[in-house]
Amino acid sequence: MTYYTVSFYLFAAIILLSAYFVVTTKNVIYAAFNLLLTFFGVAGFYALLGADFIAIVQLIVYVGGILILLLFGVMLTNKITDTEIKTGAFQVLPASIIVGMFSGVLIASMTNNRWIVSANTPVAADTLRTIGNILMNQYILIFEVLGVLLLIALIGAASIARK
Amino acid sequence: MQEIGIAHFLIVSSLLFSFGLYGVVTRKNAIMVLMGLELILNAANINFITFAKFNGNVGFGQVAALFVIVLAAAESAIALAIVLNIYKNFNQVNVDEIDKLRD
Amino acid sequence: MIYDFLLQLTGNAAISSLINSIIPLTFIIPFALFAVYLERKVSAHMQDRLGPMRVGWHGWLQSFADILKLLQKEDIVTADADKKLFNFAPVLVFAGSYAAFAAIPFSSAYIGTNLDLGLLYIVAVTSLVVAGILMAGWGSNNKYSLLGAVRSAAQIVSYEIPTTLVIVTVIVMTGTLNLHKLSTDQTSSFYNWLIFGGYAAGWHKFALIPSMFVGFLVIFISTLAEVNRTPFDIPEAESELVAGYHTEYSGMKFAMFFLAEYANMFAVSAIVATIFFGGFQSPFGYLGNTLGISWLRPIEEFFWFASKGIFFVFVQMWLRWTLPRLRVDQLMAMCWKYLIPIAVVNLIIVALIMVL
Amino acid sequence: MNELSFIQAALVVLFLPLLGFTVTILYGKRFKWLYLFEVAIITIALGISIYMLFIRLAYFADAPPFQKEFLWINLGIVPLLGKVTVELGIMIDNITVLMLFVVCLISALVHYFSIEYMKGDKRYSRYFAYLGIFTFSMLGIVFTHNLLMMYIFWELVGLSSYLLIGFWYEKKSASDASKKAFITNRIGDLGMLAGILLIFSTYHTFTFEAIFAQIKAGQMPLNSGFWLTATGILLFCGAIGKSAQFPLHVWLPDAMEGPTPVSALIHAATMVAAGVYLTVRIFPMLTGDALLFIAIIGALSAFIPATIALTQTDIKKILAYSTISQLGYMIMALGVGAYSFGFFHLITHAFFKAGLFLGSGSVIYAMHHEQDIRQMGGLRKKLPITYAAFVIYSLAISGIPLTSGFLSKDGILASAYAFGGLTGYKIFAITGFLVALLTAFYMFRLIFVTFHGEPRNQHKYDHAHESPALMTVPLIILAVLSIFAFYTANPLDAGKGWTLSSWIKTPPSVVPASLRYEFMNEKQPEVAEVSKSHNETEPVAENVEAKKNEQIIHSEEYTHALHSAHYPAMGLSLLVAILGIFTAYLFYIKKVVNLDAFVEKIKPLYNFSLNKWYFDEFYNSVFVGFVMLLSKILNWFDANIVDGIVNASASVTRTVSTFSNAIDKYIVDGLVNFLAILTGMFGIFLRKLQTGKVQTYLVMVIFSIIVLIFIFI
Repeated sequence: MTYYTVSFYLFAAIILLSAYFVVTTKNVIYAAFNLLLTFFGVAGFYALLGADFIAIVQLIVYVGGILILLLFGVMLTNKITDTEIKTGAFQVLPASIIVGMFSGVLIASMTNNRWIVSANTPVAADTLRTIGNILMNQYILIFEVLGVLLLIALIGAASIARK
Repeated sequence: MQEIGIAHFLIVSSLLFSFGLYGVVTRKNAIMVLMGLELILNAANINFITFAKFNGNVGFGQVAALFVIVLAAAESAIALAIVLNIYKNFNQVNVDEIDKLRD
Repeated sequence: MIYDFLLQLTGNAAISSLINSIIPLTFIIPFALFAVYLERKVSAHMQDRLGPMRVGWHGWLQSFADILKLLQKEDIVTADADKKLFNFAPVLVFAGSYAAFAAIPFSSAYIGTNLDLGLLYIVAVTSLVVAGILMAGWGSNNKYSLLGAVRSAAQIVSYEIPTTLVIVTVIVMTGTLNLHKLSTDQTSSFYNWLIFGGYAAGWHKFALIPSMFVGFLVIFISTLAEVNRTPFDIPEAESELVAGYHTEYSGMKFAMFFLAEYANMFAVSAIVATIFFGGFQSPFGYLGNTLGISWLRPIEEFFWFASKGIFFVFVQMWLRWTLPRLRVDQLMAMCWKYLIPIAVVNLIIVALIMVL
Repeated sequence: MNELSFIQAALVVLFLPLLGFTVTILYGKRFKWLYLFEVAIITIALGISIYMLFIRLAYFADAPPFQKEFLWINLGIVPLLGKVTVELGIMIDNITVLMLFVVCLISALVHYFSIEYMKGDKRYSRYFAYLGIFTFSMLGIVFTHNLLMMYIFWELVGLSSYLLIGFWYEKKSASDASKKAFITNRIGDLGMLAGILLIFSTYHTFTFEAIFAQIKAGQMPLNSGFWLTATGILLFCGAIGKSAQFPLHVWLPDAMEGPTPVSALIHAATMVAAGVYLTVRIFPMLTGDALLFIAIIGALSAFIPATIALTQTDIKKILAYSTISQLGYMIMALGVGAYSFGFFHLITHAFFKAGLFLGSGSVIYAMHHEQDIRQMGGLRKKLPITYAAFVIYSLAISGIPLTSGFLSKDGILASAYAFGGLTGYKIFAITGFLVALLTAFYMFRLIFVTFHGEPRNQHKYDHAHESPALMTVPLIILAVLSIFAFYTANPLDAGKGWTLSSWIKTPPSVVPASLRYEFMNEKQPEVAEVSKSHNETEPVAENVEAKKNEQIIHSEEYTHALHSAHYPAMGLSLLVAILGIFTAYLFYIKKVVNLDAFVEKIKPLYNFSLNKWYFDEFYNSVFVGFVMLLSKILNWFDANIVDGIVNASASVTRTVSTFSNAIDKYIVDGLVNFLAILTGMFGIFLRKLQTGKVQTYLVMVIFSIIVLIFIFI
């Protein structure tokens, strides 16, 4: 049992438990902070998978950006004096059955499939440089389009929220 | 205990995906639905990174994951703006009660 | 490296990692005590008073007395507070600040983790502080706390952008995000510090000096805002919000916020010092080198590092008692209308110089 | 100055007033002094127009018209028509420059006059802006070389006239008058539009030259001479409206509600002359029958208003009727073929009638806006300059020698006389002399009542005073222009004396020989000679061509008749003019007859004249009454017959529907209800699935995916 294995199971537990709480807890704020844990765990996974840059981006964007946005959303759509910020769920039974079946199918397909695994998994040396080269060469168009999209989304969000 | 392989990560991502789906399908609060969506996106990202790692082609999977993260940021910004607007108009964000068009 | 030394000593990676990770704490706590004392003395002398004079010579034991008082205090949790969040928030905030210290090189012999993406890592873990602050604000169930928290979050998220832009400028220039490498590269003398154009050769060095100076100003101002210090202390503006997000806290939890604040102050100072002022490097030669005593050199380095950090902490205090507080709109305007454009232009200029 | 610079100068003159209008209307309210900008612009335009007049007449008098076309619309190849392009263009010939000079001069004088006359009006600068747009539109008519552009500017002129008549729109009478003028003009313009459309559908062009060339080549609308005549008359309808000819003359007297300088500019000198100008432009394409029609209209318009003017008491109304009468004169002149005299009279009349109106404006100004001549009297002592100018104008309009009016009027009378001799239509000559008599009488009635005798309203008389220089100077200029010296060296030889007649030559008619008056035909042998010489050598042919151009205008016969008619006509007209003046003198100065008793004696005639031949009442009762009657009949028709049919069909429908209702209710409805219940049951079932919540649908989607996975794997 190596550190790697321990870390994997630790992060997997964090991810799954917190994700479970996210989707089942009635308190929106708890859900949001559980989501923080989930993101953290996923970042840990990335680190385990040798994607340190993506892990940090995950922290910066998800924790520092999206989660804060979500928290803002929660705080702005619930009255501060109102301690009852719980929220319900509906169609729980059919949803659990069907999602359960779906996840069964998914896991079955994931495990039964013979994935072609490259024999020599290269050590991720200087991934940042690799990603930068790919972004600036093969995916330059997508990169720029994404930039424009992000700009449009920001302007749109600002204008929608201002109204 | 066997060595951690590709299947381990994929199973975790599948479960994460299912949780996300469950959240999207069952939650009433629009923000909770959004959280479910983020879970789904994270599950997808885990898959990207996993395949990138085990396929030996590290860069491309990570770039794809990067794109997904950027898109998720844009998506959540827009979605939250819409939710705020809805809250302004309806004074609540429960997706099952915002049915003004139906009336 | 101390870690290697520990590994040799204990023979167990887990234990040595643990000890390795505790080391910054042994610096932070004394530093916080000293900084509280310093803050009170600086403010007192700026206002032409003496400050604490009772406990010890010139009141130098005052901080210890404060700690004792805080420890003795009753831990009050208000009735309507969300107890889980309320209790967890200070931990998260302190964890966030503390995590940043993992990537800061105190001396050539000690760095928590020699991360390749050290600078970005620090930016990333700072987000945890934001989450903690929001948690505290919401958990207190107090409108002042919530307002302070929301303001703080908005402020920190906004000012992360100019910070990151300046960091990108540094990447463009040096090609590394590793703080340890950054420090070791600025070796030998102060004219190799990045603020003086770094270790580039030829005319590049002189062309870069103005840009570096601008970059230093931008990152100093924006990190100042990120740690909610005056003139950017709107989240805890006493005259408006009582004490912002930690209004409801008392006792040890309050102490943790306090600790986190001072840790943050030192962290950002250390980052600024590391990026632009050579980190742990001495501005001139080392006594250890001259005398041929190899173990003296890391100690000297630590001395220089601590001096630079404390100097910038002193500058922060100086500013606190010099400048009035900004309004919220001025704060945002400062960030979006001035710092970001300046940082972007600066980035472009540096990139051009580096390409030429 | 060459042709190109002429065109450029013309464009400058054309668009300067538009610039003045735009600037003044936009900023006039903010900058009170901007009316001076408009005045300056019209002065510049006047300067350029004088320059153009002299250059053209001195150096290019015999040159062909200068023309320049600008492509406006290119429709490409149109089915059935071929390539269609619409051009705007400018044509400058001798007529154009003369008319340009007249328009610019009178417009400028009216501008100066108005500075003083309109002082203190609350829409002062807007008034000048309107003057600017009017000048622009009028110049557009003057410069145009095609019918379409003429029509556009024609309507613009109508618009500016409408604006200026209704300038004091707070007065109900003013706004009514402006509407009346506008609508009456539209009736004439409708005819003109029909004529233009006829022409375009036949010739596919609007340009005068091209139309004339095609007519000359033998092409005619609908391939018949009748329609050529009709086209001419329809185009002339525009002139009837704009020049206030019988029977559309009723708007002009009412138009006197506008400011007096406007009356001088628009309703006396320039705009109403546009009709004459149009007739002049289309003269070559008018057939003999059309000319006869025009002559009849002209004669009626000359006679009827002259009789009305005898009894009017409003100073401006008298002048208005006089204007109609004089315009009728011009139209009649054109109708009898006196092309150059008609145009000559247009110019001379423009000067002295503008003068008369400005003079009356001066009087009205002096009398504090009193227009009734019965309130005046003895004003010659108070207004010496105005009085002197007024007398000169009146002499001119009466056709007394040494004035410009004598020259032009006698030319017209002589032509009418000759025309009568040649064709047998002596009525035009008789009408002409009669109108000359009446004109002299009513003009001097006006003078004697206004300026002589005892003041009838002492209070107003005491306050009367001579107008300031800005108003009297234009009067003096116009008075000077009403003297013979500018037009001829020999004041008594009306027939040949006019210097201008060497510049204004009757254009050759393009109408087929069979449709013209005989006396207008060129001599057949000459044409034969041309064709013969054409076969021989080129230079000779050119020579003959040039010669032919000189002699083309009228036959020998006509020239002879005209020559022999001059002296009798001159004598006779002089006689009637003096007779008219003398009668007026007897009536109003010597008072040899008791006026009231005399009026009492001819009461019916007097009332007939005083009430303007009951034209307004006639139009009211006939047209309005006809419409009322028609609507009454239609109403009855609607109420009884249409409604009856509708009601009958309704009752039939009701009976049928009672039956059909029963069938519907029990058989059809039973089926439908059954279906509805069935559908409803389905709906109740399906509604459960259709929740309107995206999440439910998502569940269904996932479910379907699972099902699909199980099916396919």
